[in-house]
Amino acid sequence: MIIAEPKPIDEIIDSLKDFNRILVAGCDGCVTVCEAGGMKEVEVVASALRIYFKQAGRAVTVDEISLTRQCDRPYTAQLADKIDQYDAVLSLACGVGVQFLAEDYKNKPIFPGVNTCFMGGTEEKGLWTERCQGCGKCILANTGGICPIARCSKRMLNGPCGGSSDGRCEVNKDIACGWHLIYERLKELGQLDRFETPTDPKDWNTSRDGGPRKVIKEVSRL
Amino acid sequence: MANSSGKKKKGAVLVVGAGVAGMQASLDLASSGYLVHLVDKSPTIGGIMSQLDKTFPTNDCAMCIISPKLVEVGRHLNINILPNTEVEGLEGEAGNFQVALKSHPRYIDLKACTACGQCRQVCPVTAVNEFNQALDLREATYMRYPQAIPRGFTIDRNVCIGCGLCEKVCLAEAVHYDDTAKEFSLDVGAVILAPGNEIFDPSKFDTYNYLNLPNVVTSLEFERILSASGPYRGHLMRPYDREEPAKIAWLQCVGSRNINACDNSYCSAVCCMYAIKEAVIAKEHAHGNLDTAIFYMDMRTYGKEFEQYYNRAKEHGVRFIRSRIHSIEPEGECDLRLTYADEQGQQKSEVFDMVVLSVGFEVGKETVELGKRLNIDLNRHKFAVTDGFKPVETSRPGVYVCGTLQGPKDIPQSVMEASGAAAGTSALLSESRWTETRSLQLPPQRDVSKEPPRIGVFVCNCGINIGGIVDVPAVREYARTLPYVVHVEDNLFTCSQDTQVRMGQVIKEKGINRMVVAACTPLTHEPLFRETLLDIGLNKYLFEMANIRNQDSWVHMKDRQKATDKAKDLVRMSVARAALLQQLEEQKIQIQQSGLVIGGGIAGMNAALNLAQQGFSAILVEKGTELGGLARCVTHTIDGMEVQPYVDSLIAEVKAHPGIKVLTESEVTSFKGYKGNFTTKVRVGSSLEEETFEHGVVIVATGAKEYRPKEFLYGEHDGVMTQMDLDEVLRQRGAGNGNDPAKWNRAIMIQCVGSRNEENPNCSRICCQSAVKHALELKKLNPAMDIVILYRDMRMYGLLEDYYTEARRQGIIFSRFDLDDLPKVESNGAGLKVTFHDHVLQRHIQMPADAVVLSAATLAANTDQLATQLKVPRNAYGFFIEAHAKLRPVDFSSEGIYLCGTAHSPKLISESITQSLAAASRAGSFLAGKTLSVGGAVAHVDKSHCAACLVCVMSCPYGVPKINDENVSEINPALCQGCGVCVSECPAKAIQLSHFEDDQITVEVHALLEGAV
Amino acid sequence: MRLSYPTNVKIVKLPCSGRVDVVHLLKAFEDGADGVYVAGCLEGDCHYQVGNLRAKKRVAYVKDILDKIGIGGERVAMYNLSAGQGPRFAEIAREMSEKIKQLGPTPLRKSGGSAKGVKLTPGTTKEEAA
Amino acid sequence: MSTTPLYSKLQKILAAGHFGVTSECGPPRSCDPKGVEEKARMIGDYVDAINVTDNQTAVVRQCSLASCIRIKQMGYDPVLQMVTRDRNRIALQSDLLGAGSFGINNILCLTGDHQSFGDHPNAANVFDLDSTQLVQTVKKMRDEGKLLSGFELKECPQMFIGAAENPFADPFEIRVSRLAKKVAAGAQFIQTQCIYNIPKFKQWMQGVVDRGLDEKVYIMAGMTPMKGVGMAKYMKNRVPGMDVPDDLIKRLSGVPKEKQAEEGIKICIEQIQELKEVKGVKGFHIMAIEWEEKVPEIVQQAGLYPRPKVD
Repeated sequence: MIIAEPKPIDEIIDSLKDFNRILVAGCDGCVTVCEAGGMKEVEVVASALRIYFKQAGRAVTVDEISLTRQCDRPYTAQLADKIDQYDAVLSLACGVGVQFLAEDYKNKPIFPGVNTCFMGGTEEKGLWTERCQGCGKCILANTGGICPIARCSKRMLNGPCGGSSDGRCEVNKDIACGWHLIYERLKELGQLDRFETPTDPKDWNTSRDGGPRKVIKEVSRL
Repeated sequence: MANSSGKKKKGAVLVVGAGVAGMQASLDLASSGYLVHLVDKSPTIGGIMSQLDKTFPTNDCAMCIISPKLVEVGRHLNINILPNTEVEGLEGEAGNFQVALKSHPRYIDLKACTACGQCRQVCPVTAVNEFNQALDLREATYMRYPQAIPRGFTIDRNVCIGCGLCEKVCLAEAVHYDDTAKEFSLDVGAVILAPGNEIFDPSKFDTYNYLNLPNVVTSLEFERILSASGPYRGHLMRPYDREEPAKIAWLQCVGSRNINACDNSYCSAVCCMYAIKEAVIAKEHAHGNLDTAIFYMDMRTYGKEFEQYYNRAKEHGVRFIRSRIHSIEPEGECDLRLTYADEQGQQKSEVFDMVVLSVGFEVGKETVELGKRLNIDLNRHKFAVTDGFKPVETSRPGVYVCGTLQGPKDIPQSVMEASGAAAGTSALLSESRWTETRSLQLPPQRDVSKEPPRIGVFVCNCGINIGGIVDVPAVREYARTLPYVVHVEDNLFTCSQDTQVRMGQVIKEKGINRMVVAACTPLTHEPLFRETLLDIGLNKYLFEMANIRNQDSWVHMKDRQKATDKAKDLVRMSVARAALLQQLEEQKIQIQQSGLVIGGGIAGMNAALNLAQQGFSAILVEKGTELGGLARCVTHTIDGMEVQPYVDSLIAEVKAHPGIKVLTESEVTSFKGYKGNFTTKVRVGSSLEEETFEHGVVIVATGAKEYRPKEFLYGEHDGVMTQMDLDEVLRQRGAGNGNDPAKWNRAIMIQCVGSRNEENPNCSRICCQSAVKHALELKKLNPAMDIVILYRDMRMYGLLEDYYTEARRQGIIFSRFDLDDLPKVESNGAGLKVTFHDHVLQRHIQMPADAVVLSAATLAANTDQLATQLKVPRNAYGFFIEAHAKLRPVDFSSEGIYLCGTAHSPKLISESITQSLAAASRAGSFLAGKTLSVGGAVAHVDKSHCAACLVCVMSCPYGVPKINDENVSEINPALCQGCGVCVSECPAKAIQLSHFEDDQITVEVHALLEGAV
Repeated sequence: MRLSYPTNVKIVKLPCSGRVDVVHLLKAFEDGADGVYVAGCLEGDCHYQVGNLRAKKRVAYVKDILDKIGIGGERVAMYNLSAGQGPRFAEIAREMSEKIKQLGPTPLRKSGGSAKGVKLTPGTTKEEAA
Repeated sequence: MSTTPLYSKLQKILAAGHFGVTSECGPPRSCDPKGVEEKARMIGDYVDAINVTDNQTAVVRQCSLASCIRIKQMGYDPVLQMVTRDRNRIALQSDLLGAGSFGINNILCLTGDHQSFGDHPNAANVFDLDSTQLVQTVKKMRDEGKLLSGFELKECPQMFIGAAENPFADPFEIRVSRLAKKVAAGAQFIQTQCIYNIPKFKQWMQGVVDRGLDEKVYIMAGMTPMKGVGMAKYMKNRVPGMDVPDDLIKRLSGVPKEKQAEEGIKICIEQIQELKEVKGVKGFHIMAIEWEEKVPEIVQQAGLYPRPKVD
């Protein structure tokens, strides 16, 4: 899923301080699961904003809502009958949701309430880690199911570098060396022979480096 | 089955003594369908445990953990508490006893007393407060401690001057100076004796100078000193100058182990642990670095994980000095000089600020008299005589015993015995289950869910407790102005019986559908008012209490106006919340009337047999080909009981009982469901056939095994054997086979092999007695034989001490060794030689030996698979972990699953039997309910908003939420404990806790702060 | 034990401090509370095993928010005590009241601000929700 | 390995069977032209080639290529160090073409330290290629005369291709495979990480020899003299992938502070002497960090002076 984290409330206040009618809009998708932008966070952020505005002597309306997904138009459309009552929307969805709202409601300022971080999974309660950078051309088949692009700090395709020790990355002891993991896994799978073949330079065209991407599945198109 | 006189057995039980054992026995029996008369000579229940500060080994606050039990006993419909009462005589036989009782006057009528405390406030008399061990004072009109049950005062007429003040202020008219003793009799089917012990009085001995030196205190006094509710409010101080001591010594075995001529000869079984606990807790209390030293003979930390507690204490800097004290002499104004000889016989002395005497147990004179009146046998130490295979039965059929009257013991052992005694009783009287119990007959509930709120507010004066401070009429009139309020009134005592009746009428007449009582604490009174609602057909959740007494009038006495304002605030909050309260349905679920017992050793068989005798069916699953377990390797117990004939008869009885299905060579292959309704698949026999069983409870009795030593030439030399091997050698000799121990010139035993070391820090509890048992037997075989027992601490706890004394009398040599200087065993061709350090001679000694017997550890059986299937926890050493080490020793924290025997920790056969009966009692009292009420104030999921994010699954401390087939979270109301953690974690706000929903909480806050901004 | 403490302390009863939600604490400040504290069982003694530890983290979270929005994190606190510690309860009540007195009334009170809001669902309009 | 054409002086010395000697100089953190010149002059006659670091430890310095050109123009042989952290394949190939145009003919291909260690931790990194792929790229340009895109070059860079290897990094058991991979990619010489743990290095070399890799690639042992016990401890605890045995720290702490530097040099020389005897060691790469003035002394006392002449 997309992993995000709540923006500091002072940063949110800074972006909203000039508005009088604000809607805080959560998303029931990924950001709910990573505890960054679901209904719970909507309530927290909205309450904090109201406290702030009250102590600032302002009469501001801060309403709360959460949409099924902010990355699908039928759901973003659910704001259509409400949006006129607001000067600004704080979206707690990932960057996709914020942009969908911005595209759908052209004359409304939409502000992000979370920092969208990466594609990852839940390691334990309150801890999420990155697994994929969406390079558009998956190489996991060759690397024991562990992605060196997402998990090696230097994105090496022929790792590990000489800096790791005890299986930890040179950048930070909290980071497992991705190539150490790959090595262990290939050993487990009896595929260590793959380890000695140099991997050629990668074609990054399918990644972000190729510009904003789109996926078309012809059979699915109507 | 009727008894010999042909009469049907009575479904009522008398429990004598309302300490922790008596309470546990009462709760088990009352829930099992028997009417319990719980008698205690004191005005309150709770016993000694209520006086303790913290309890080992969990360091739980004793009052915190006992007070829910007190409340449960106090509220139980089928427990009739008879305080201030003594048993005068017992006639009849098992199943049909007539008990003669005498109630001493209390001078305060418990039915009328509301425990408001006005009487105490005005009492001019001061008397010694026994509860605080005479370290402070109380009034003549008193309650033993604030949480006391029954909730009512007592007048101590020994000190009362009869001034009449309390009678005057008591608006409930509960004070009766002319109260007299009452004699009456009860018919019961069985009796359980749990009168407890007394604490040894150290003033008998000059050695301790207890009466003359104020800073010499008993351990119970020290408990009160440490207690937050004690005389010093939990500040560590010594009595003489109320200064914080910097150095405290504990003296062990005061009154135990025959230290002085007229001490008791037995070990009191608990003092080593409580002394360590007190030292550790005192260190926590101290502001500086408190120096603590424990003077002891043997450190007897033999219970489950006690040894680790001992080790941690050493790490915390508690000093342990193996020595006996000669004397305590005053030093300076109030310090104390201890003179003692160390292990090498060197005379030493050290000055302490304070000395704690670790006093032991003894059976009180009154208890001895009671025993005589009830015609039960007491042994030479005055403890009740029991049979090792029937550890909770006294010499008189139908009279059971538990707790310290049976022998000195700690709380968990007492609790187990209490449940064990209840199991015996329940089996005896099962034909009369539910015949004498009371139950509530309630009208059907009116559905108010569609009605707008109509709130009735009842404001209590509580005599003058509230009305004397708070302007109650003003509060009442204020309540009238609040939204949805349709009726207000104030009462002198809202909780009095007549008020309850009238409230019911008003509620009906005015169509009230939410009730608010502004009075005292819901902790004591909510059940009562909820009952009032139930009586008139309203759901009990439509009730809210504003605590304007404990949270207002009592604590803001000095400012009446502010107290009145606060009362209004509290009422406004409660009314606002009441308007949002919803009626909650509790569903009844049928409980399968059977239990699955896993493990066919002594524990499992006893558990299964007792369940069956209670009238439930049992499925006994044994992995091996035969029943019997580890007991098959024991010939007799230390007290000479033959084990094999017992096991044979037990097996025969189990197999013959129609209620028990025995499955040998069988294993659990899958397990699912929840308390009351489990489904288990068992692979039966050598075939791969699986049988499925539906059952309501599970009892785990998977046993343990003896450690196979890797040390001391075990397995390399024939002369080296474990205690269990020796048992076999002795048995074979009986059959005329093999190595004849009678021909040995010298046998050397080594203790703690595989125990109390780095690999296994636990004490195995039973090996000291195995060694002494076999040593005595060898001595009998060949009185000329030299027997040396090399030990670290001889842990002959409780009455086992007698055998230790006997062994020494017979010339068996005991020599101590340290972990860092283990004995050495070498082979000498056919013979063996053992080298060890002698502490008295202070040098190493080498001795030849014909046999070296290793007291090998008792280790947990392999239960990896079972633990995973049942999802029950085990400790690092593979023993199962009970729900609470102190008060729930046979329950797992997952309800409906129980444990017993050596699967819990190493223990003696008699202790295993006790625990297996206890497990059967706990299981039986659950099954006896037949149905289970679930729901109420539990969490529920709004499926449409659930993101299946697993946050609830991860955060629930009980592992209840599951993602179901519909891919949303599902919380089983039968398992939910209602803590609300998941509700406050749910990122989608898809979970709410009934009765504590977000809006029900925030509306209170909102009402409180109305108009603040 | 009847030990007096300031009248301005009022208790909202919950089954466990683990039921305390970040939102509950914030709403109290939104409604104009000068201070809020959570009283949970002693650490390690939670009747529901971990509720008080969760509450502790939530209180810390709210502290951070209050600091950032100009209310001040010291207005919220977590205390742990057992049911047997009556004197400690009174002491805490006094301690917290004293602290709040020193801080003065919540800045919301004198500001004259009146921020408000409702919760909408995608199907309802604001009027319906209100 | 002698069948390939000989591109540089260093390669020729190694191919002739002599111990090769290289050292390095780090360019200054300014436009000052003198820094590199002075260092090169100090060591130039004592080594066969001078490595120029490429923004080492991710700290911005004068560019490696410019410094290499300067050294080349002074008449010494530079080894162009190139990291893939800061430039993509377009920039890297462009620099290689530029280097080729100046006759620079030694390259050391590196991935580079992570930018979080340097003076611009907020920078974006590139890592379009890694070190092994850079080796492949140079080889392709040199041997096939093609850019990665396949574009044919009229003039190709004539490079003696080197790579780095750390015999001590974890997991140890893959270190020989890692080397094999770089050799397969086209590495002709290897400059190792600083060696202090001689037994472990020998163990690695044994693995290299067992695989016959010493016949395919010149292994130059990396040597860095310790200035004192403080530096030894720092290297042990702070520098990623460094293996400093306690014995060495003990030996340094055993001498007075003012004598420790001298002791460090002595140790370094002893170790070179010892490593000369190890099969497969073909030369030494002496990295005297900000202590270049000691290089002549080390080279002389280790019996590696004078340097052989080749044409």
